[in-house]
Amino acid sequence: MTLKADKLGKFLSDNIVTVIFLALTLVAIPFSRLSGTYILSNLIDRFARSSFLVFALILPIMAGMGINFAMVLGATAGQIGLIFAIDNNIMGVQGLVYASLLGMPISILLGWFCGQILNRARGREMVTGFILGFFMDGVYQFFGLYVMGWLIPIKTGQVAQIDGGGVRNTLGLESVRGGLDKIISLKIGPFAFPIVTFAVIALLCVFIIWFRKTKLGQDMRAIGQEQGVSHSAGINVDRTRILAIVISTLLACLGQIIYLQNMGNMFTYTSQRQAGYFAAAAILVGGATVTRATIKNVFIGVFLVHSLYITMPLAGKELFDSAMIGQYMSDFINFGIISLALVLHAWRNRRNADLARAGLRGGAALAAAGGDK
Amino acid sequence: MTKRSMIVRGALLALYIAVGIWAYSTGKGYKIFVDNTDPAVAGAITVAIDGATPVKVRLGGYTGIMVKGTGSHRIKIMREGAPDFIGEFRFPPESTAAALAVSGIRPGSEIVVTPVDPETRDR
Amino acid sequence: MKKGLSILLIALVAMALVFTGCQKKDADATQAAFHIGVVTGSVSQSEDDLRGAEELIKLYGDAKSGGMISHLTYPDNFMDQMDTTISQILSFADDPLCKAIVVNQAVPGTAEAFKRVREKRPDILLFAGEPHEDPPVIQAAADIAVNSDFISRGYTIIWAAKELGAKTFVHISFPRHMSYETLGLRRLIMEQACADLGIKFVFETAPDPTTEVGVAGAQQYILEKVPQWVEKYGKETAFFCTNDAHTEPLLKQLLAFGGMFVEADLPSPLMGYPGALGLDLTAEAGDFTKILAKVESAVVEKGGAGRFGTWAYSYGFTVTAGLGEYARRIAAGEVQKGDTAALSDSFAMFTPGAKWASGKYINAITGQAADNHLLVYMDTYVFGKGYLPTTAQTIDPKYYQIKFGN
Amino acid sequence: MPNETPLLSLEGISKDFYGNVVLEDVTFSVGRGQIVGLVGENGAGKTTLMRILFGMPVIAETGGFKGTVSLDGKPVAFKSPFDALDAGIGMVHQEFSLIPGFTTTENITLNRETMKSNLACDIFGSRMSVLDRAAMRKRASVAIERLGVKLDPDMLVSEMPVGHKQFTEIAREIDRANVKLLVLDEPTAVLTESEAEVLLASLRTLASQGISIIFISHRLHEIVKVADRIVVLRDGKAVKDVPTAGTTVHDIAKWMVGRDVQASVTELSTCKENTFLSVEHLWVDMPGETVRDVSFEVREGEIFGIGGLAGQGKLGIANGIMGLFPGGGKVTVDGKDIPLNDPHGVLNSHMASVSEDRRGVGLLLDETLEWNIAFTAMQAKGEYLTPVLGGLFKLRDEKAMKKLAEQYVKQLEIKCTGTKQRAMELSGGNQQKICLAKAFALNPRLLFVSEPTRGIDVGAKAIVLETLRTYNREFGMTIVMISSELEELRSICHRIAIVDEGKIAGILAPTADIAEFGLLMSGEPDDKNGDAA
Repeated sequence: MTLKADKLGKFLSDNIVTVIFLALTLVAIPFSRLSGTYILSNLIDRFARSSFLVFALILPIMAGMGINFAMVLGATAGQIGLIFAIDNNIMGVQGLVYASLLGMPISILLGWFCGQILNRARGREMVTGFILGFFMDGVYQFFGLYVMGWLIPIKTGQVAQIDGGGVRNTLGLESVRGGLDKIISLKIGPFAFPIVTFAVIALLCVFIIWFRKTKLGQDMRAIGQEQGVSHSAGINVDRTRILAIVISTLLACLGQIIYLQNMGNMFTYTSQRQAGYFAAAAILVGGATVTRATIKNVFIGVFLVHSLYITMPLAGKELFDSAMIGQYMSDFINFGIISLALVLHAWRNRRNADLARAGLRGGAALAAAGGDK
Repeated sequence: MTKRSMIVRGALLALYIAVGIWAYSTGKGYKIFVDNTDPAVAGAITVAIDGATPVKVRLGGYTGIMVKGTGSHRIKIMREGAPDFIGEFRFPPESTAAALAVSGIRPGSEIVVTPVDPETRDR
Repeated sequence: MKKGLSILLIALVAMALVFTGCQKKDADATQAAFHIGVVTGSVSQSEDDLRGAEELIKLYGDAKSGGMISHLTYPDNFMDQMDTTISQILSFADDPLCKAIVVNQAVPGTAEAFKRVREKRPDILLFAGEPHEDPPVIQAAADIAVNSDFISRGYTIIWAAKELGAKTFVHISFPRHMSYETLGLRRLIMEQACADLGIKFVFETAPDPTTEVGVAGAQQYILEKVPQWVEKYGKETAFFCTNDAHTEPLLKQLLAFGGMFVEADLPSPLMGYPGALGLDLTAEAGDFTKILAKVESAVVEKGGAGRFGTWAYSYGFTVTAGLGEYARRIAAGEVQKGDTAALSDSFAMFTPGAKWASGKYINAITGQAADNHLLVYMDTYVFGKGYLPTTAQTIDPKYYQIKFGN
Repeated sequence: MPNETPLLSLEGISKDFYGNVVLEDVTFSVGRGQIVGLVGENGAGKTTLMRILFGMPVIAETGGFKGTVSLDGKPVAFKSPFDALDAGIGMVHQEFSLIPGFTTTENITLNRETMKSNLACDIFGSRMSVLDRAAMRKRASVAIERLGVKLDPDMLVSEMPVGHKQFTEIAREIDRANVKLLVLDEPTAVLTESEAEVLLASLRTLASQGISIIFISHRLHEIVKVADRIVVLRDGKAVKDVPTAGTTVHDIAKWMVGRDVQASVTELSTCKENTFLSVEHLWVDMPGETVRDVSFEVREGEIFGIGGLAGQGKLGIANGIMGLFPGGGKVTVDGKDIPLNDPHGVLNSHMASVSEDRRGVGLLLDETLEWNIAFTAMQAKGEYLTPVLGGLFKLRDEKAMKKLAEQYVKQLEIKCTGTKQRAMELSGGNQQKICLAKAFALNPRLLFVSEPTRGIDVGAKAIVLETLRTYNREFGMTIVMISSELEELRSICHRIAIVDEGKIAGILAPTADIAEFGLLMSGEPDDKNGDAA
């Protein structure tokens, strides 16, 4: 009996973020008064939109670098690719392929740069990545507002600012909108399944499963657990960490392109910022920790976070009679969950240290037991 | 680096470039300005190119529609009280925009597409 | 264990979905014939827009309790959360009774949301107030988009200034604003109108409050500069600024040192005046007739009669309420979609005493007019004098031909 | 065997770190299939010797070494540990270098995995190969078999008993294709006795397969049991190099600790009979100095010494009682229970401590001597503070602080330019005196002193020890002194406890035979347990 309770307790404490989120969602769904079909069809759409981005976080977590907030760099690369695709007026799926081909080398370069920095900031990867994201904002704005337009001429009026200097604040992605989603869109009842997007996501899952089996994947797992040991075993720790970040950045680049083709609209200078927060929230809600993440975490996380995003504003309106409060609640939950997960991570580390310490108590525990009898 | 891996890497690079060229050449968008200035027909027409969402063109006006790639395109013209017209046309090579005058279209005849400068028309 | 969690999770959510599906039907019993979805900013983002929605609820009832209006807000940081904006708007499409959606202001994401609504429910009317997205984008998505008429007002503000007796017109702005199509073009029109009406046009630069100077620094600059400007250009000078933060210190100094003010960039009795006059309007919140009366008496007291103007009603408030009313009239079959006179009429319903006029949006580059993009403006109210017949003026078409930028 | 070329020979190895001689002309050799036991106290030079053998970069960075290392008769000079591994020398560390979330197999084959190549390798290099888990498992099984132990190749290291971890490490070394020599550094330190037995047996098995082993341990009976030859290092010299046959544990212990200098036993104060400090079942989680289960009693007015090798937990005892590291158990001072894990509460119990980490914990390096001396008293007891505005807040009483500092500067002969000098500008010995002054300023009845003479010169050492003695004699202060220097303890303490593996191995009188201390430090079962004083 106690064993069972213990097990449940451990299960709950290990999955507390997921459980809290599930509970919130279950409360929010009936209050939102939204129909099941609406929520589901929206979920399908959002799933296709954002799960690729979340996958970008798996490898750095595996390599012990925590949540890669610097994936914003990859998203930026994807947006640069898209800017060129729009400016050159490449339409449909070809436009997306074109954007990817341009974005990938940029993201590899940025990822390599980011990896170098993170290697110099060991143990503080997450906050460094965060700051790198802000830094990248500046570089990207310089690129978008100065380099584009003055050094690289913009061809299309739709891309250029009115005064000709740089890229517009908002970029309509009409020509590539749904470029991937709508190649084959399977209609089942009220639901539309973007088959090709799902296929791409499935392919990525297969890649990640395969990658875990490779030597590089094994090395990442090793350095993720014990950098010192891996180093003394001859694994090039620095290089492996850089590779993890490079792949993550590359995936973020592709993920952002998939995301934006679904959104159909791009805020040239701010869209990339959201990528990091959302992906982090999703993977943490899915039950990942900053040291462990699986494909399953991604799926559960995307599913739950979006369920809440869809229902919370309306549920808030229903509960507090104010649409604003629901809106604030989603914001609050979004960032709250990241904080909670990070705090829990620290707490878990301490608990594990406590457990390990319990093993030292040999004599004292015996004495205590003896005293009881 | 072994010879084999050099070949494979070379092939990959070639593929990369080839895909880029493919995306550029088949994905490049061109603008077709559909003019509805047919004195014989009074009223608006609805035009759909390559199965895209139909667009309404009012009488005396024109609408710009994006098409993907040069090559041949299908056009469907619908107007009230008349049978739908379905035809094909080729986009004039080496131009970025072209005008298609609905007035010139008669069943069976070739569709006339003339290159134009996009800057003088609606973007 | 893990697998169990996933299955449990999915099962629970599925149950919840089924549950809501059932509940839905019970709630429909006492509904109005149709619903209008209204999306505005929150109180902190744009209060007037939200008050307009509350006015509609007051008139037609909340859909939750059997009325007609269901109101939602878009996120405060809408630039970062386009996702949420889209799903807020899209959620109305889930309501089978929904016949129209009004979004004011149509923040980025509105066009995309409208496209998605249209894919699901082509029967829903989609109205966008004060769109942030590029005109061609929102024109393609919305049934009607409404902007404040920056082109016509380029002429009417100058006209009104002349009516007030101004000899000089000072336009205060900064480069960032001047790069915006709407603001930059209006300046060119104003310059032209000044030349035509015999008024001297002056452009003065003030700091951009979004730079490191900050709002406080920008306002300080205005406070210090206005007395000098009044001295330089004389008291028969009308001032105009493009930035909201500049408005309050400008009004304050003009009331103290002389000078004129036709109307603000986003005119409302609440724009600048309460702060400049130190008025407490909590008792009058939401009632524009009372607000106007209180502001008017304060302006007259300071000697500003006949020299200071505004729009008597909030633009944001009227657009939300007016578009809602217009949507209701169309959905109820009272008027036809595309009847611009009915639109002006709907707007005027919320602004007793003032008339509205609308023109079509004209593409600045091609000169083509858009059928479904309307630019609206209303009569200017001059404190101590009453309404000017602004909307009755005919505007020379040449002003619409002025082009901006390259 | 003696006629063949030895597998490894070390000749005339000398090494100094900036003039501080650590190894002096060490010469010995290891034959094929031979097990050599290497023993010595902490600081005897074992670690440095192994670093030289493995070509650790730190050696080259500090000026290299003298002498030659030859493998198979040929002189070698490894530039990095990886060179040594390539040459067939494997090292098994005291701390496990294993990946906890990996299985036995994954750890044994770590970074030497069997791989299957694929197309991706041609593009991105060999690291894209897929691991051949079946082949890896087979290799691991072979290595385990060679060791002659039972290990589950699929078990996660984090779930293994410690013994299995140790075997996994050894298996990893012998999985190397050309392994000739294994160096095992304290492999049995964390093992239970029965696990250690199995390990020793498997070492013999490996030796019979022709693998040479250097076995470093302070468990002398294990050395005697398993080694063919024994090399004893003391103070950087190889003092003995003898075959095991005919050597007893007692002999080795004597060689290991015995120094030429005779401890100068001075006259001790007489202490009272009542128990002043009693510690029961204390455990302390101090990294590197874990205390597992320690019980002892100290009488009032006694100087109680605690000695033992580094890392065995002697430092953890003081830090645990003072509440600086998490711990548990029962501690009473003068009949009153002391709250653990509460550094502030402890200071109110007439106790003070002088930390071994002088520069880190002990001193406020940037502050004046006055500040440093008065600081703890001020924080803990609110002394040297004058209430202002009816006690609303308090100001430092600078005058009283200066007076206090001047008193101790004089008393302890602290060499400084004045009481306003900053602590960091003093020499190590004088800093140590400041630490003592700081503790004395609390007027404690019980004082813990950890490593009071570490890193200070001989003169300062004498003054520090004399100060302790004086305070003990004249104020009846009870002192618990923790030190790695056995002579020092023997010269000042009434009784000396030796800590081994987080437990008290035994308590001896300072006059006891030096070999007995050595035996206790080596964790040898001792029949003379109990109070010898």
